Amino acid sequence: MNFYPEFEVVRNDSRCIRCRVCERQCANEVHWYDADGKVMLSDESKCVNCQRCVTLCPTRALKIVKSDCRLRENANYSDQTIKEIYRQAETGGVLLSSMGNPNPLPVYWDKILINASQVTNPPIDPLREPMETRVFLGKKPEHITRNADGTLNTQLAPQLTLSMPVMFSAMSYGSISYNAHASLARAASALGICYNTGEGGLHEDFYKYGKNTIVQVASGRFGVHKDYLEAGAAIEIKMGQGAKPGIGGHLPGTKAVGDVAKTRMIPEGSDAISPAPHHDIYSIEDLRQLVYSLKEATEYRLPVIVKVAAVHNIAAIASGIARSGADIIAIDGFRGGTGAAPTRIRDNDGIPIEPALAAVDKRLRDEGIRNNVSIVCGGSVRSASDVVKAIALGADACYIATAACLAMGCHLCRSCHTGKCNWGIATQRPDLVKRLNPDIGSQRLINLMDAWRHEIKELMGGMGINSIEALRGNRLMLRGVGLTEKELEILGIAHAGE
Amino acid sequence: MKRIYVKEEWCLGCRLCEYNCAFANSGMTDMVKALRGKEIHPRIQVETDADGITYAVSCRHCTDPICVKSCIAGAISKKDGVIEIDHSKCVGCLTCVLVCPYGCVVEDEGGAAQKCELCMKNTCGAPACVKGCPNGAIVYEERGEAE
Amino acid sequence: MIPLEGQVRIPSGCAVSAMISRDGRRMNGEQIIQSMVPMHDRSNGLGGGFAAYGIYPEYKDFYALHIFFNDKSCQNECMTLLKEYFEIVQDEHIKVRKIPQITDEPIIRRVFVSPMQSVLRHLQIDEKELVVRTVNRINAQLDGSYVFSCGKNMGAFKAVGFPEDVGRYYRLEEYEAYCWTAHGRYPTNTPGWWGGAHPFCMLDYSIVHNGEISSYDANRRFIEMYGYKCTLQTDTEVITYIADYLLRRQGLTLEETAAVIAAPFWSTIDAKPEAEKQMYTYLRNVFPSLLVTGPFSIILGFEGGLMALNDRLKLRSMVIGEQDDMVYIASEEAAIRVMAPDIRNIWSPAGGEPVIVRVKEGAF
Amino acid sequence: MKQYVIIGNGAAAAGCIEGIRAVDTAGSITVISAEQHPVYCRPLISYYLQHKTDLQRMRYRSETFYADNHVSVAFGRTAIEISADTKEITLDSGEIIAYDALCVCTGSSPFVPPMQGLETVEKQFAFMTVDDALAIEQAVTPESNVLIIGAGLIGLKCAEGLHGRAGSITVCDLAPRVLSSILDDKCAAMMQKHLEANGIRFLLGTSAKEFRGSKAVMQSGETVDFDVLVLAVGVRANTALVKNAGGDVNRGILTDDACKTSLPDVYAAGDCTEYHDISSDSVKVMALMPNAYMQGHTAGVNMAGGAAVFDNAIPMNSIGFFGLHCHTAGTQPDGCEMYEEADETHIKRLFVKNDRLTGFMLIGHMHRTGIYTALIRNQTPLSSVDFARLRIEPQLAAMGADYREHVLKGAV
Repeated sequence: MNFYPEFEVVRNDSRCIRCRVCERQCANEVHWYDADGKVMLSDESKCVNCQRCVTLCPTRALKIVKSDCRLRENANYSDQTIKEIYRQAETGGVLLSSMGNPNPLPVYWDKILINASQVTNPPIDPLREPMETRVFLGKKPEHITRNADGTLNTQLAPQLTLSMPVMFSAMSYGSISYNAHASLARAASALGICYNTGEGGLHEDFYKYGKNTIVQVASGRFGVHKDYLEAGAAIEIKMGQGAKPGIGGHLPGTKAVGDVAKTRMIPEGSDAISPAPHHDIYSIEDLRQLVYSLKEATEYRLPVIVKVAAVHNIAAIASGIARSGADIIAIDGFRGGTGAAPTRIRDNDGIPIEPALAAVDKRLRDEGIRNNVSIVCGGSVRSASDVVKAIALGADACYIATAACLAMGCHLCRSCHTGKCNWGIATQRPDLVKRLNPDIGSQRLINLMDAWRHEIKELMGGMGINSIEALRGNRLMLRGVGLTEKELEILGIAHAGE
Repeated sequence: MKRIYVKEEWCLGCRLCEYNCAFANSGMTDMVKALRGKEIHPRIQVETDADGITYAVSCRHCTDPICVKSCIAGAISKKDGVIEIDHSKCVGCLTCVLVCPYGCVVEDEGGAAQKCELCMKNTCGAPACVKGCPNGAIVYEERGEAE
Repeated sequence: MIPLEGQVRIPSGCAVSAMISRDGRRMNGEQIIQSMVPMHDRSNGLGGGFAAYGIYPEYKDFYALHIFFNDKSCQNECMTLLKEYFEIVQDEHIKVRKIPQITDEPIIRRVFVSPMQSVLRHLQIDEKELVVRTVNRINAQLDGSYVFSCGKNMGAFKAVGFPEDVGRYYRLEEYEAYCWTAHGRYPTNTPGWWGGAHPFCMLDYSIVHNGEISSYDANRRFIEMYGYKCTLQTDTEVITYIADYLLRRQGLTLEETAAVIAAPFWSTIDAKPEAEKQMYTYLRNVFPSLLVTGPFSIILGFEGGLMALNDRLKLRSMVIGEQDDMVYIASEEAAIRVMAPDIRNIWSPAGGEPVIVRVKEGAF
Repeated sequence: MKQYVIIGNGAAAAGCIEGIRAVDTAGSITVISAEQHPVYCRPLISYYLQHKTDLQRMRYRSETFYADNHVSVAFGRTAIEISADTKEITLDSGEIIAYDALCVCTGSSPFVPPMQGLETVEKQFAFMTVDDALAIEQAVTPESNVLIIGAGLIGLKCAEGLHGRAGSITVCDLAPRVLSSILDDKCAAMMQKHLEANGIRFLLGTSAKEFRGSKAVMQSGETVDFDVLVLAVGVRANTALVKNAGGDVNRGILTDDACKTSLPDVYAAGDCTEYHDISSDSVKVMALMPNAYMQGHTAGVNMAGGAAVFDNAIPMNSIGFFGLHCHTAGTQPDGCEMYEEADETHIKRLFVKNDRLTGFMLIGHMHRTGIYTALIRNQTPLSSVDFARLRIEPQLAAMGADYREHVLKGAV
């Protein structure tokens, strides 16, 4: 069935200088130059609204707008719902999507407000006073011990030291490009934080960033070997992902090219399918075995992170993980991104990160084991204020990936699964990959994190807090607006005005 | 001295540099007015090699510039390392085009010679090609001098 | 309806003062009362109090519980509970002087107790832990009973009113202590409650505090994992528990405790010699949730000494005076000049720099 | 302190001054200038007539050039003798100037073949100097009929310069085509056509046999009426000074790669010299501006004790008429292969022999031709570059990645 395209290319011919940059930059081949009529023409049916042409058009002669040619209005059967049914009726296939859940579900961050000091205690000016954002992730001892001479025994379980409580979340080499990985690795290294390999192994060029690398072990075990495990600063066992809880991953063979296949240790061109469960983990005690297997393999030098999707009984799951020997729990909310996921799962599975985080933090405190593990939360942390709210709810640090992709140029067109990312991020096509210059990509990531760090400091200063640890779990600094009693109770915060 | 260098691994061949150059040296404040409906005469050229690798070429500001030695009008000179053309003196003989081994002196709209002068004579402040390159493939930096 | 203390977080401004004899000389309460007079405007009449060390030499082996009861039935309920775990050595009224400035008084009792050995064996805990648990239980669960002091050979005296009036009320000129601390309160979120006045005590630790800490909920939620209940929702309370947790439960030294509560900045730590750097880094890494931020000046009293500590940025005033064997600490120099008019050696400690004063060994 | 003397005041002399000063800032420099004008390049005189430049802008160097370089110029003086033994020169004024190093930049003079009745022509001019141009400008009126003898570079540039100033312009040449020294038949035909389209009349394969006042009788028998005659048949190198001093001279003063003559400490540069053309591997007079400067500069550096060589000279010309440009360089040797591309508006002829580009002729499309010139000058083996691409369009892309890296990633 033929539809009118979802987007329209609006070209202001009186501004177009026929430089043809749009034509050269569109991997979807939307634009072309007609030499006879000396005009630029376009095929809008191919347009994904990635805005590459709009961004590069030097005379702002282009815009992409949403087509207003819609099916008859129906609050129940939306245009999209109907078209999805058509598509499935035509193909018989599962619908695929990319990036995070775009639906208008509640964003609790936006219903939480942050405190500031007035009169009874002073705000602190981060431009004049030290303002600290360093955090350590890892297990803390229950009791201190002393050496024979009475000094403190400062030996600790392995810790991850971060200059600020934000890390780049897992995105595999394969799902994203070499240059995207290079940008993340270089930025993490310059910033003193970590990035995460995802389940794609670690390209040999990036071993040098090991101190700032979290190496992931997921259900497909792609790219996992001893050197890989030992290369990083921490090992993450991925049990689940917020965008697609309960299912594994799938890298199409078309993306498993060259170094991608080599790094994953799979034949070139073969689909890399990660199973839904780890086939050696069918229960919590199995997880404990894997945690300790990895610790054994790396001589207990590295903290182990267990990453789970935020699902209904997340608090109990986290409690189990905290007792499994894991040093850090990463919780991924349902708005988290992905390079490809079945649409129905992305849009309907899992729960938001905010209540999940609040519930986990509370549960671990109720059980008196909050100090046994650190909590990292992800799944749509979009700004410095989201970070501050997450820390105040109880997180030790946040994972960001969509925001990192945006910093590298992503325009959230949600077409990663096509492999034709015009911004050089979610693609393996060499001509597209080179569009992301890691000099620029890493600098933009650094800029973003610098900006967030400044904002975090400003927000902390406003609260009269000058070190991030005094913010962690400090829920008195938060108030809810427009939330029900139940929501406030789960978030553990008071309503504005209370 | 600072020169323009290309990093071909990052050149996308989009040719924005050519258009930015043409606009920067048009003396106009609006790109559409400056370039619409016109053939551009940029001072920087994007080349494509047999493997599809692209990169932009502009005046190298040679240590021993043959264009300066060849100009019959004495219109080309080197000042603080920058090779520039005095357009009031240029008679359009194009000897410089004939001698530049890198093909970096080109004819302008009016038949006179023009070349990259690092945007020092226009209102850009910094080379427009560098500023406008979307991928950092053209840089303006110090890399030491030739022997 | 205005919420009562314990139902809501209560920030407050304040005045603090302290005096201690390093020789262990015992002094009556006259001077410490007087020291609060020039700082009158730092309080608002909603709370004042004192802690005195070395006042019960004849009962020094017993825990001296100072308790407020709303009424007789509360008292009975509480005493019944106490008797399950402790021998009651002495149970008496705390003598007070009726003055018009102090009204609405509860029943105020002093009970010297000794833990029953059989109970300790049964619960497999030491006697201090038993005292702590019992006091926490009374304060959290027994409505109308409130233990506001529970150390040995020391005691707190506090009430709703201005501190100088509170001192008169409790007849402090009749007590002799080698160390006195005092507090005048300026709360902004309470009608005033006797139990909410300072000092706040746990065992022989007493805290007087001036400030409003911004880390409160981070501190509270952490410390509550370890059996403490922050019933009053005051800074003083949580700081006292932190001190108890770090000093008694974790066995940190006073200096180490100060390095947790008012940790040096990373820039300072990173510039230190390796061994110190490791120690400070370790403490910040292991006890991050016990870092106290926001303005505070606190005086922690304990058996045989005290420690004064400012927040890391020194957002609250605090001055120290030294003369002969005496050390004076106060929010304002004027207070010290009342206690020691001729004093010369007066200085302000840096933010986060603990000032620890110990009475000579054997002198208390 | 060394004493440098330069005979002549053209581009070669300017190059010599700048060459000396690049090495020696102290020595004294004396320039003997026959003309009363500060240094300018001769080809500019046609642009002067076209109003594309003026006397002020024509100056090859700034007004302070001589002062800045501490050069004393004897304007209006000519050298009449070089004494190589005593290292002195004698001026027409009788003054004797000693030198430690001498550079002869005497240039060339118009060559006028014997023509009957030439003395009857009232208004006859050469077209070599500013003074010639000024005189022609005075003589020509909008009604003037101009006859130019010689369809070479000078004659045609003069024709272009006078276009619009004169009533008619006729150019004749004994050669059967225009620009016969640099263009082949096909290229010349295109140029000629373009010139004719702009109103220039040609009489080719014939020349004036006899002049009768304002009438020229051609060898073909045709007569041409004219008011102004310009003689642009050819030039001869001014070699007499060196020859008389005992130096080796052929059609020009013979110089080596260091621009040295056979006389001790005597150098020569510019149109007066004869030197090695690497494109044809022969020694010849190449009266070309870029080479003149480079010779002068080389001579200057060597005179001052430096070490410079000019060992990659080739003939080359950039010339255009009425907007149609023409670039030529190198030679078209016997037995060469020719790559040709041509249409209505342009011609490209590339000459290849022994894996080298030896020369080219381009008309109409001048984009980046320097890349071809460099191939000739550097004698680049064509097997080392992608000549299939290069011949279509001059580009660094076809020169190999190493060369490109060398050129674009560092200073050259």
